[in-house]
Amino acid sequence: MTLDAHVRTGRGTFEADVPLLVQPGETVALLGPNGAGKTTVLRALAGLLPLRSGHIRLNTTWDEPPSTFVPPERRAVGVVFQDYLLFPHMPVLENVAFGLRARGVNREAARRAARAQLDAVDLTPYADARPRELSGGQAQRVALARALVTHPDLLLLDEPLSALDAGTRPRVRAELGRHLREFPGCAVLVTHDPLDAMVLADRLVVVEGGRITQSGEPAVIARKPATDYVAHLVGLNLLRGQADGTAVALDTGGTLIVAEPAAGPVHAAFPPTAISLHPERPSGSPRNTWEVAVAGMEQHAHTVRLHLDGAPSVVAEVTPAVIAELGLAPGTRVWAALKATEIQTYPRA
Amino acid sequence: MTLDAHVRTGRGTFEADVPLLVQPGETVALLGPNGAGKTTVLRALAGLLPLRSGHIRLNTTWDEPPSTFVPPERRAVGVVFQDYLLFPHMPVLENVAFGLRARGVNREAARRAARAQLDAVDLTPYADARPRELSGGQAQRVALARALVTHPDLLLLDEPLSALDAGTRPRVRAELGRHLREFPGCAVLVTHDPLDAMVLADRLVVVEGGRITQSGEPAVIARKPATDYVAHLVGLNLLRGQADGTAVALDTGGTLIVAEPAAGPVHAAFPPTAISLHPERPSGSPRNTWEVAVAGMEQHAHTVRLHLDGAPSVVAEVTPAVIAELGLAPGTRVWAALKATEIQTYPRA
Amino acid sequence: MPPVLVVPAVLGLAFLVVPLIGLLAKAPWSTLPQRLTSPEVLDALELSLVCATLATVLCVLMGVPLAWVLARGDIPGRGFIRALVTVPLVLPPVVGGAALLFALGRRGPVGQVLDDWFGVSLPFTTAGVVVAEAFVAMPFLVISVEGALRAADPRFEEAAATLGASRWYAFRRVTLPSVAPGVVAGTVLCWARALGEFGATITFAGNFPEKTTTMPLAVYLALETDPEAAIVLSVVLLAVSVAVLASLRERWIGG
Amino acid sequence: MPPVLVVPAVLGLAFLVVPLIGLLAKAPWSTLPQRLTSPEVLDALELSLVCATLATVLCVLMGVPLAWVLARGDIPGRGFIRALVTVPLVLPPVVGGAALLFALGRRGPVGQVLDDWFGVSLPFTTAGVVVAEAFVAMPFLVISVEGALRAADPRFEEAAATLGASRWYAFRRVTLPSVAPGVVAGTVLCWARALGEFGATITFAGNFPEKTTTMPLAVYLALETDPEAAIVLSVVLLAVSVAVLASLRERWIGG
Amino acid sequence: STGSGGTPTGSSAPGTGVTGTVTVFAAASLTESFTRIGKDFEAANPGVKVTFNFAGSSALAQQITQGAPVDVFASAAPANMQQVADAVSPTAFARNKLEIAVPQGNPGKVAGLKDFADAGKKIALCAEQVPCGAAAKKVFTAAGITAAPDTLEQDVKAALTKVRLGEVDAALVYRTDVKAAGASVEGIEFPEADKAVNDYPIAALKKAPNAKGAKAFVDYVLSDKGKSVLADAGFAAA
Ligand SMILES: Nc1ncnc2c1ncn2[C@@H]1O[C@H](COP(=O)(O)OP(=O)(O)OP(=O)(O)O)[C@@H](O)[C@H]1O
Ligand SMILES: Nc1ncnc2c1ncn2[C@@H]1O[C@H](COP(=O)(O)OP(=O)(O)OP(=O)(O)O)[C@@H](O)[C@H]1O
Ligand code: MOO
Ligand SMILES: [Mg+2]
Ligand SMILES: [Mg+2]
Repeated sequence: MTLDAHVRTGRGTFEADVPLLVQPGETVALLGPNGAGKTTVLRALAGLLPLRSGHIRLNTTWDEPPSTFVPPERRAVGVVFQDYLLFPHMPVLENVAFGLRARGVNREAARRAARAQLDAVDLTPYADARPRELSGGQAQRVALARALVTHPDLLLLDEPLSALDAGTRPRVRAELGRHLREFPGCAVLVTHDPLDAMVLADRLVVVEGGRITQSGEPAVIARKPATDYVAHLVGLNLLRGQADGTAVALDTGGTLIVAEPAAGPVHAAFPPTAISLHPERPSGSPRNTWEVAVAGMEQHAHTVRLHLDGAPSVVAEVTPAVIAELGLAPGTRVWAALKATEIQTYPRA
Repeated sequence: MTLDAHVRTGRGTFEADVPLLVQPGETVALLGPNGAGKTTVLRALAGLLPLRSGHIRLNTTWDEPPSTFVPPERRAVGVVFQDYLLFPHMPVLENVAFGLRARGVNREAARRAARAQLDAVDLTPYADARPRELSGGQAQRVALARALVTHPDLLLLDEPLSALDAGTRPRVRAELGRHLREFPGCAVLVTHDPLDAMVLADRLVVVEGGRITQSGEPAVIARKPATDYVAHLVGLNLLRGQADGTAVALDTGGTLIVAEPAAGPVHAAFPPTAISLHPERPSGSPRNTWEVAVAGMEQHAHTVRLHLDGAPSVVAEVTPAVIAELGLAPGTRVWAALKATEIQTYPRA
Repeated sequence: MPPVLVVPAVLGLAFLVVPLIGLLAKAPWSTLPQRLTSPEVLDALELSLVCATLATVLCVLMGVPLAWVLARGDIPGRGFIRALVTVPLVLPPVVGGAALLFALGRRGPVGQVLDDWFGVSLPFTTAGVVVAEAFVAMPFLVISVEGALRAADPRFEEAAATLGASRWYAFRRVTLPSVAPGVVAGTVLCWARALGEFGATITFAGNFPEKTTTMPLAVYLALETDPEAAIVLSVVLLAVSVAVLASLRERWIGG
Repeated sequence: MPPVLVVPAVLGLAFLVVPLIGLLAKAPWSTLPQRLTSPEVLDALELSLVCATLATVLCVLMGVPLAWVLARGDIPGRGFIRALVTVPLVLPPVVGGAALLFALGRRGPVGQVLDDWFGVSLPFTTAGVVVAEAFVAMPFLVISVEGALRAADPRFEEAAATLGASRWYAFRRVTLPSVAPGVVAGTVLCWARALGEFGATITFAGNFPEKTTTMPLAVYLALETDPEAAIVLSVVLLAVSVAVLASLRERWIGG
Repeated sequence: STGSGGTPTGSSAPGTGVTGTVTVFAAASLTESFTRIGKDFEAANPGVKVTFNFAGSSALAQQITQGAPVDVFASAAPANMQQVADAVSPTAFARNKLEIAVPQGNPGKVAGLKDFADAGKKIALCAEQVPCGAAAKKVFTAAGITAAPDTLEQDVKAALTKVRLGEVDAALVYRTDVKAAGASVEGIEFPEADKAVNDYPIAALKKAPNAKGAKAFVDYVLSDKGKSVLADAGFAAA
């Protein structure tokens, strides 16, 4: 059930040429500036835009011009559209149940499943509302529920969380994350939010101007962003570990103290700017201090990115002045400090 | 040209009761969870949803049931809708020129102004495209240009930046900020992004369940969030100052070193988690260290918010463990440290 | 509301309504009740309503799919097919009736097949009335439904397809409800046209009381002999159709 | 494409086309060329095209605003007004023509006013043909445009209003273009119906060559004595209307 | 054989042996008179039912040509009868002649046929293609008048309607029509009318499903009882 695609297609004068390989159970995040072609790729995968050349295979061949083209309804896909596209004349519950009904599930069972899914996005009270009676954020959550309820082989999510408020977003993100981890298919997620990308996806693919400019695991990309756009976008440290209360034992060694207690496998994320560097072990509020060695330095516009080896290895962002003051050079050993409150944790598989 | 409104209206079973006073030149950000009534309030102000009671006045009375109701086309408003609502059958340039043409500006002048506005949102090459040929983010920028081009007395922006990518967003945000500062009317901005809110708005109004739960200047709200939702949402320190290179002389005293050089009046923003506290002046990377006195403490779920008096006065967020270790209590004097790279600066008026 | 729209709208309404008032003014109101209850009138009225409704059902069953194929299908010569569909509109109804006789009459190629194989003979039967009315009325349905389909956003059908809906399922559950107002409008046009149909009916189905004499035929005959009666019959036809349309449409559209 | 849609669509198309083929089969093709070039045929054809087009223009000017008021206006008794608009559809055309005479004829109240004030007399004139055709055809336009307007998303009009567009400006620049397919469909229906109109025309405007004898009138009279000539005339009418519709519609809709 | 050939549908009338349904296609101008004759015929032949199809003579002729199952055809003009190949010895059963019809009070001050040449008057005639128009043409030829009509109507009733409504000052219609129109129309007789007398032929059809019934009905129309009904309607005897 691997998605093996080489999307070569276009709309108008725009052309996309994006190879994609998504393993079963894997989630790939597609990132890129406006108009980069992310939605175009998703439409091609869904079967809404035929390829010009290349191929899309998942179990069988879905699209391979000129011989094969499987229409969308015979691809096991679920799509969350950027503008939701809820059916305006159906109540919310019917919208969510639609995919099941279309696949022949009986009305009662479909409604039951739809209700459960609505519950997961906190919209149970809106089951009987019409889409035009929903707020923007509510509509987006319905669209998400509608795509998830059929458990498709390939999930395509076009900015599924963009309209959600800051309070709802972590909850829905966690629910989406749980869903993505549990389900055995492939998922492709378009997002502008680096945190969504890093937390939800196993791998990032950065698209610019219809071409892939970088791809890889979030941590790897964050450490070696190929372009300024990527650096800006994925400038997060993302570590895996096992939480036990406020202590997270990291898979790569070391322990982080975090503010919110958790249990079990988690992601711990913090921006490179959160790491401060000290010549000696600092005292004071930072709960986490550990010794690191400078492994590499990159000059950016006004800042310097430091790759620091230690337990854990992290990326830090500092001003050039710091480099001079602390005399940093590859190999220099310094103390890293990181406040517990700077670290966000998210449950993982 | 003050907007004096008391919006009492509803849609279906939902009821909103939101008093709003916006001074000329002022921008108010409306924040709140999904379904809180933000769009509802904007629709009432635009004249798309009549009041049930209350009033809306700007220069003259716009709505005051049962006597007065000025229809939308005779209110000098500009609206960016949450789902853009670009006219599908018109090219982008015509969409942007529409408001001017509707107000009787001749075709040539309208096109010229529209072209300039398109330029400001980086979409000049798309002037002749149809809306359905745009990506989501491009469409949103066109919607923004369309609303701004008429220089209305009242600007209503419903999440105008939500679909923009991380690279475009700061540029468009800065352009929007410049526009908002320059124009003499009132602006109401709905957003889920605290940074947009803090940087673009002079005042925040938090709406929950159709009622205002808190309102005030960003810095004040950030210091005293009334609810957990607000605390989570607006947990930013926002300071004003004059930048000269990487040094920002703060209006309230003190100086901050920042990473990106700037000149003139700026906002400097950083999260409370970025402040670390030390018993003695810390050495190391943090470019900014200054002495503060604990003025107050608030226990939140897993963290403690500290109000710190000093130059500048700031809010810090630390774990409860820090309180014990540093023996913090109201009046305690400690050293605050803040990395230059943690501070984001935005130009101001 | 802008006068530039309201003034022509009022003019338009007046243009349609003034002749009706003229008609009502000429109606012999005093003798109306007894004329109304005459069995011929009731028979003709019943026949008209039944046939128009059956014809409309026929048109909806065939016309809506045809409209969909024209609007969405990627078929060659679509413009020509669409124009063909419009033809029965342009055909003077009497000629349309003659054409039906040529094709479906006892001597027509299709009529002979129907007769030989199924023993069905359409001319001069109530079924023939339904066929004649459907022939004349179907283009109205097809063309207005196609117009509505073309104005509808096809992206909802795309969304349905990604949810696993076959084109037929998407058509039933998504497309059709979203163009409901257009379908209702087309159905109303179709029904009304069928109800008022005269020329094709009298030519193809003849004018047999209780079997094929619909209201318009009765009106025509009455015009020959008793113009006042013709006016009464017309007024009855109008009243019934206004009542049916006014009560049904708001309900359909409200749904 | 799903057979459940294609099969009825094909049936529907066959139902409309088979009688036309029957008609074509009966046409006296050998004598067709000389009949075609006869001045009477050309006169009638020209008159038909001119009158149908003028009637359509009249209908569009009054009918589109009327449709808009019905679809968007917040007026009491809308259901009733809408049903009134449908009435001329149901009226047998001959009765419609009589109703026009009652109102606009020499002795009709409006007709007298027109005569006394403006010296205008409609019966037996080409203008009368246009009026009769417009009366019969306008409901088709109104109802299908209203259907399209109801299916259109009113939020675009809201957006236009917030941009300072008066309802009229928004109507012209936003509403109308967005329902263009529906308006085109309605216009086609209206034009075709006007082109094929017989009963109301002959009753209200009479039948005089070069002035009021449109093609359907010529066809009807030819049927009485020379059915082959009637078929020829019908075929000409059909060919011209198919040509006009096929060429224009794709262009309008493509626009 | 009286009554012995009865069909299951009903008993037969004594003397005629007629049973079942008789289908009559009759010109629209015969609607009233034939409806009455039909009732009388049914009364005289219990168990027999007469069904009428009233329409324009030419439409009827065409329907018969296309194979309509019909027993009797009564046309308003011999020409239409001739179109029907299998009519069995058509017989004229009534005749009609033209009369000038003017609106009540004669507002156009029409005195006679010569006023039809006055372009200042509004005049309606039947189109030449229909029987009353053909008759009018004969009349004008006989009188040496070039008529100046404003409209050529599709049938005689349409011409009469124009008179009734006062839309025209005069029209040439049948005597029966003037009679049926009652008070709203005044008739003016004129001598040339005799030059164009219109015969109404009736015939049973060769393939009549009910041949006996067809013959009986034709006979009844030609009988005195039939003639008196027709005379009441204003027809002259053939
Ligand atoms: N129907 C169309 N016809 C022509 N060009 C199109 C069409 N749709 C999209 N485009 C163009 O294709 C390019 C890629 O669009 P796409 O929607 O894939 O971008 P995206 O990466 O999803 O951007 P966003 O983040 O803004 O949604 C854009 O430049 C857009 O203008
Ligand atoms: N047409 C309607 N009929 C009935 N209820 C409605 C209608 N429109 C909105 N509502 C309800 O009103 C409430 C407020 O909606 P509103 O759109 O104002 O929320 P919002 O604050 O803009 O949310 P979001 O951030 O998700 O856009 C919601 O609960 C919504 O379900
Ligand atoms: O009785 Mo006719 O056949 O209408 O002239
Ligand atoms: Mg996109
Ligand atoms: Mg909203």
